Amino acid sequence: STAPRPEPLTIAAAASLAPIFDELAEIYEDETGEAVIFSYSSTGNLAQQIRNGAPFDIFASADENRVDELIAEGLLDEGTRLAFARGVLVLVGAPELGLSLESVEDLADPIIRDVAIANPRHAPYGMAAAQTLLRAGVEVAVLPKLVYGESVRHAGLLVQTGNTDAGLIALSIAKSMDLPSLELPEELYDPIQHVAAIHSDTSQSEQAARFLEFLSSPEAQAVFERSGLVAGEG
Amino acid sequence: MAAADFRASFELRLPDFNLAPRFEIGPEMAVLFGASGAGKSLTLRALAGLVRPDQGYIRLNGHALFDSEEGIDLPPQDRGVGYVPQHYALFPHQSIAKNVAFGLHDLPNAERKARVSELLARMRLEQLSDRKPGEVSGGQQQRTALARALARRPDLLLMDEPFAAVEEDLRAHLREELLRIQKDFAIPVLLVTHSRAEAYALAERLIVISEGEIVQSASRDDVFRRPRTPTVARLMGMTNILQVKVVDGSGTELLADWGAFRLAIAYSGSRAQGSTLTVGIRPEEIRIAPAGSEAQSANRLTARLAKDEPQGVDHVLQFTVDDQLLEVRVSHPAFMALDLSAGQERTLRVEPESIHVIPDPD
Amino acid sequence: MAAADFRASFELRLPDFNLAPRFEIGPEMAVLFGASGAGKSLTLRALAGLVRPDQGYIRLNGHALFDSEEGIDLPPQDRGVGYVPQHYALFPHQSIAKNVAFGLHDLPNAERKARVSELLARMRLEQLSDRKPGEVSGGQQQRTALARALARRPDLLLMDEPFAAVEEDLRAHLREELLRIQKDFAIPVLLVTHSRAEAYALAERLIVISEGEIVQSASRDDVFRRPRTPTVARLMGMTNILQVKVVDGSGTELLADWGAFRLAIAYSGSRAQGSTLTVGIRPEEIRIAPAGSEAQSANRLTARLAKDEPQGVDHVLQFTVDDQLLEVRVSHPAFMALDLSAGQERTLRVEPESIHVIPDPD
Amino acid sequence: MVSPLVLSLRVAGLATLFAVVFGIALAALLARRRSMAANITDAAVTLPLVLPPTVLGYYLLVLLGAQSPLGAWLESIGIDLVFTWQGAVVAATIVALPLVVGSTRAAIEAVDPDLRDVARTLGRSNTAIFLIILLPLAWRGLLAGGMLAFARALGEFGATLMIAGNIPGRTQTLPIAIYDSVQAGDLASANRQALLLTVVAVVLLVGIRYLGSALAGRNARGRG
Amino acid sequence: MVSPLVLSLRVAGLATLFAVVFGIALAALLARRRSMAANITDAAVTLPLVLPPTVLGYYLLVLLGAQSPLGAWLESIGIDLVFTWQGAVVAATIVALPLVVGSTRAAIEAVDPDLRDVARTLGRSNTAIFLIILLPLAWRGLLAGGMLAFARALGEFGATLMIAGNIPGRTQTLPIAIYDSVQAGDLASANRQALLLTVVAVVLLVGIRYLGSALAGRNARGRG
Ligand SMILES: Nc1ncnc2c1ncn2[C@@H]1O[C@H](COP(=O)(O)OP(=O)(O)OP(=O)(O)O)[C@@H](O)[C@H]1O
Ligand SMILES: Nc1ncnc2c1ncn2[C@@H]1O[C@H](COP(=O)(O)OP(=O)(O)OP(=O)(O)O)[C@@H](O)[C@H]1O
Ligand SMILES: [Mg+2]
Ligand SMILES: [Mg+2]
Repeated sequence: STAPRPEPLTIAAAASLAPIFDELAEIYEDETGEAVIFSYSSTGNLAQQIRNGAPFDIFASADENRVDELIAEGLLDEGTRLAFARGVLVLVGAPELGLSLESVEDLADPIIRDVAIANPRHAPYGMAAAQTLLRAGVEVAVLPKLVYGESVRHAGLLVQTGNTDAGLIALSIAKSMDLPSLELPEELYDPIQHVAAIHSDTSQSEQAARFLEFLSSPEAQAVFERSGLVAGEG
Repeated sequence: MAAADFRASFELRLPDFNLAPRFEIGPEMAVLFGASGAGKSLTLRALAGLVRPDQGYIRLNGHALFDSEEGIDLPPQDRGVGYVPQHYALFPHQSIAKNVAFGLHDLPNAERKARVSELLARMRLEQLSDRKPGEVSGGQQQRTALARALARRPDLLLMDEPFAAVEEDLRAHLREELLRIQKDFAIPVLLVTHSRAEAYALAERLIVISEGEIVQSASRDDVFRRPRTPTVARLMGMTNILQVKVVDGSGTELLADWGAFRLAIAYSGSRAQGSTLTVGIRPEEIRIAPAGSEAQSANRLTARLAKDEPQGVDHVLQFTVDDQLLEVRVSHPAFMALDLSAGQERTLRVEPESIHVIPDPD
Repeated sequence: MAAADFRASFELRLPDFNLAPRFEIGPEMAVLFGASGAGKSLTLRALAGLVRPDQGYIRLNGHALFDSEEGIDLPPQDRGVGYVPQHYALFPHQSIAKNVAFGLHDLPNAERKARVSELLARMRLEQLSDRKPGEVSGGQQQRTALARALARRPDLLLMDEPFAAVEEDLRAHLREELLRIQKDFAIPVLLVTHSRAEAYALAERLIVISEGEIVQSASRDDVFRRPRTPTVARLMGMTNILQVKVVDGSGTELLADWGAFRLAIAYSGSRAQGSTLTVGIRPEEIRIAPAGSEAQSANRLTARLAKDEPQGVDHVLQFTVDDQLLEVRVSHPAFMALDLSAGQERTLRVEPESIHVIPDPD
Repeated sequence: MVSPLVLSLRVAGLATLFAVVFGIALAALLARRRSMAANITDAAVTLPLVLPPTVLGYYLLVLLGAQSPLGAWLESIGIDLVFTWQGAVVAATIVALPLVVGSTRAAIEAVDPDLRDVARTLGRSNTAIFLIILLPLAWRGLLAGGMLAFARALGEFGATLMIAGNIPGRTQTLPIAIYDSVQAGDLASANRQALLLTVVAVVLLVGIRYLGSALAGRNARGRG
Repeated sequence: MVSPLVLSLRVAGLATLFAVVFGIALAALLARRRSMAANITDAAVTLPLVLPPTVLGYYLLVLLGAQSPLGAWLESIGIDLVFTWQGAVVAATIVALPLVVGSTRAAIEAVDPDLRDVARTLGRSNTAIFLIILLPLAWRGLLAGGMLAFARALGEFGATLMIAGNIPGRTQTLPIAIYDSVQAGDLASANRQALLLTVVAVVLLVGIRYLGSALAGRNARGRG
């Protein structure tokens, strides 16, 4: 239960969205004069925090299942559910390796010793990476090479620092790390929907709704595209 | 019988030790004497309330300090018992004066100061009142610990081996001081030692403890002269404990046989003929006759020297009599005069008064 | 001049203390004497190599232990110097024997054992070899520390206040022992004390330190009888330091005026008439004439009793002579006989031999 | 809006204070005790060291959150620990506590037990004995524990992130800000902030050491 | 495949061993030193306590990773720390180190400095003096430090996750498994694993305490 506060909107956002939302916040503030504050953490943490009374007005997740769970529990308002963007899974190789990875099947090549993905147990990009390997039929060859990052950013970091030869990560991360990347066919993984919803108990539902509206605006969508996300389903 | 000021009778069971002392003492200097590990320190700690007996009672001037039946167990704070542990345990970061004042927190300021000054003066510590315990001598430390314990005017004073860290040369002096203090305060003082010489020098009442039990508690002379059991006898230095068979128990002297030898024993009681008797003889009360003396009359034994052990200024000689051992102690000049060497046979002589009947065999 | 065995001349600057001792000693018992805070302990620590002087040298038997110019600074390990700090610093968790053996690690096993046995025997510690330091007396601890320091056969022995933790009654005995050890080992021993009595009892050479500097270093009697400066004089117990004006410096006795009074002073040198001279008089060398005596001839002063301070078995009396103070010490019986009370006037007398000329004013 | 540095210092300062006070009390209770209850308490105090801070934070969140009876009660009396800097203090106190207890307890146990025993026969309460005798003689261990606690509280992040969240200006301590920068891919900021944290920690730790030795040394000089 | 529990015990055991050995050495170097170098070393050792483990892990990853000269050199001599349980040992050792140094240093400094000084005049090396005199007299502090270190190493998670990754059967320690379960919302597993970790930690810590007191007490009984 959040007490009424004349304070800025507080948005719980998946850590992988951090650089993108920081940019959006500036535009939004310029436009509306309303400040927003983000509390970034892993999706799992944020979900637990909301369950235990966190005073967030909006939950923006890279994992639609978590949002739906919280909607089912009555903590988020179903009517406000908004899929605002979609994640793109890419294949990256360690920069100094000089390999040109052309498909996910290349990961089976013995020259690739290890592959970083986010932990499929709780990170949506990890789940997508696992699906990809399975659907491409290389899971048997690649499974022993897998290294799980704590988050998709950690997986990217492992590739960027040369500690793994390759990785399956988010396009947004690859862009922010200047890693050359190869987009993978969409049919290899279920869509990585980024979903937001407003907290049922928020005292600032009007401002919150305004922010969600802004997420669907062409300006915001342009930022998403530039950062490596695909525009939401609307 | 006049009520004793202090009585204790309790049992305390530890994993591999059982302590069950039982004794009473009046306003006197009592010494708890026993071998290392006999339970002396543990007894003091139980009396002070620092360890809890399993059952029994401890009563001081009619009040129970501990009573398992009545469910009484006063904490050390409320016992009114002064305690001086073995190494004094002075508070190293506090001055001598603060150490003494430590237990006087509940007195008004002026009274506390007066009490501390009085005690420091009594113990000749005034000059040192601002020094730390580490900066004064062992004897001064001991006096500080005593002053600290006496400051609260306890009804009983317990001291554990108070002379262990003090020079031999100083001990006689400190013992006198302690005896004077006991008289002045007129409270029971129970002092622990494992030194026979110290026990002898200090004790009015001597309480002998062995393996956790009090084996004798009586006046010092009683215990030294009439040890009740062979254990006490040995602790009191009667190293020769013999089993003899009564031949004639009716006369003024008791006649008994020890192996081939007949002994006359000064003994006022009577014993049935043929019964077995335990007697003790101090090694220094056996005389060695010069070479060539006869060995026929009573209280003369023929013995062969088995071993010679110099001990300080004395010699402790081990003689075999038939297949039994007798220990004899002679001074170094006497030993030289006797011109003894191992394997030689000599006649030993013991006065009937030097053979002590020990009433209760262990 | 025969080369001394040990010479030191160095400077050590601390935030609020400047130590700059300079002295030499032979294979003798030297005492470093000074007030609390004069720098005695610090000097020993510098000699042992535990603190590093800023400049100067320390030389033992011709070898430099420290020399700032030559860039030499041997670590304590390599100095061959035995050190006994103030509270002995015995290793509390190791037995007496292990303490003594600590510095003998580089000897073969058998030799090490022999050396330890020899030292324990010499110090009468054999019986205690397995005890921990906490379980033996202060004197025994001192002997252990000495044995430990001597075990390595050092070329110099340093001891810091070795009798502080020992009973007054025992000190005389231990001092003798120490003097004997010094003679046996025939090495320089430098011992620190702030007790005048101790310095007197022990010193062959007496080195007086004040505010970090050596103010006099000479034979004990020289220092006690002929203090070189007022500071030394005061430290040696000459509490009366007077400024007098020479009237006639040509005779066998020097005549000088102190205020209204004329003093005859036993002095072999000569001093110019009208010059100022510093003299010292011990308080116990001033006599008090009985009431009613005359006060005209030389070395008689009329004085008024200002204060009476009992000190142990003596009385220290403060007299005013004109507006100056004179301290006089008399024994308790003499004091009673004099029947003195504050405000009374008396005649004081000093022999010419009791007035000591102090050559160098501070 | 409070800067992460100021917030960190406030949280770590208060947490150290609480950890030292409770830690001393716990060390006093546990020293030389061999009872079952003492063992369990000891273990319970050590747990915050063993459990991953995030997990600890999760349990704290559940325990103190709005849905728990305790959390509800606290809220009813006006104490709001979840998503406030006060919550960060609670988290930091709990993680720092075992460090104080561990080293203080060891230092107290190193004090000759006879001192305590004698003091008891002299009529003083256990509290007085602890404060006048044991603690002054154990000051080095206490100082070490306090320093470890302060460092740990200053760096606390996992449990804090969970219970207090990552709200800039309200609950974003310096370590959380560093996490944030790393998440945002802004490694330059992260390095800068980590350097700031490091420098502040070093300066303060050296300061605590000097101050602590000076203060404690004065009270319990002896020959220590 | 190694179970998380076994892996945790192996990592924590080795890390404690290393932390104790290095920690003792560092405590020896730092005790009673007031020099600039000592202060900097002291601060450097304390840093793992101040920096969030994740950040620390990130720096370790960069320092020891394949692209760093150090990492390349280590790899050339066959030591692979990234994504191996050996890497987890390195991370746990580093985070546990300050706990050993802190409390051991305090205990060593509590030993009468005259003992060390005298020992030096007796010709023994500083190492011998440290091992024969100082350490036995400081055993309680060392034991406390060792216990804190073991607990911390057992619970280490943030830095380990960064450098050793989260590879089930290879580098997934128990704390990482718990974290995993909490993130995945599988609270039942998390609770089960946390309970296991707790019980193991409690049993082992109580064991270390008994064993440590017994062993150390034998060597350095005195009156302590
Ligand atoms: N706290 C304890 N736990 C277990 N056993 C103990 C304890 N305290 C003492 N004991 C045992 O009790 C017995 C008696 O010990 P105590 O210290 O009373 O002996 P003592 O007569 O004082 O000997 P000493 O002359 O050597 O001081 C010993 O066997 C000892 O091991
Ligand atoms: N390590 C140090 N740092 C700073 N000052 C010191 C140090 N050691 C000693 N001093 C100062 O040096 C002076 C001489 O000290 P020292 O211990 O040598 O005196 P002492 O003559 O031995 O006195 P005492 O008779 O009281 O033992 C004192 O003023 C003391 O404060
Ligand atoms: Mg005992
Ligand atoms: Mg000194």
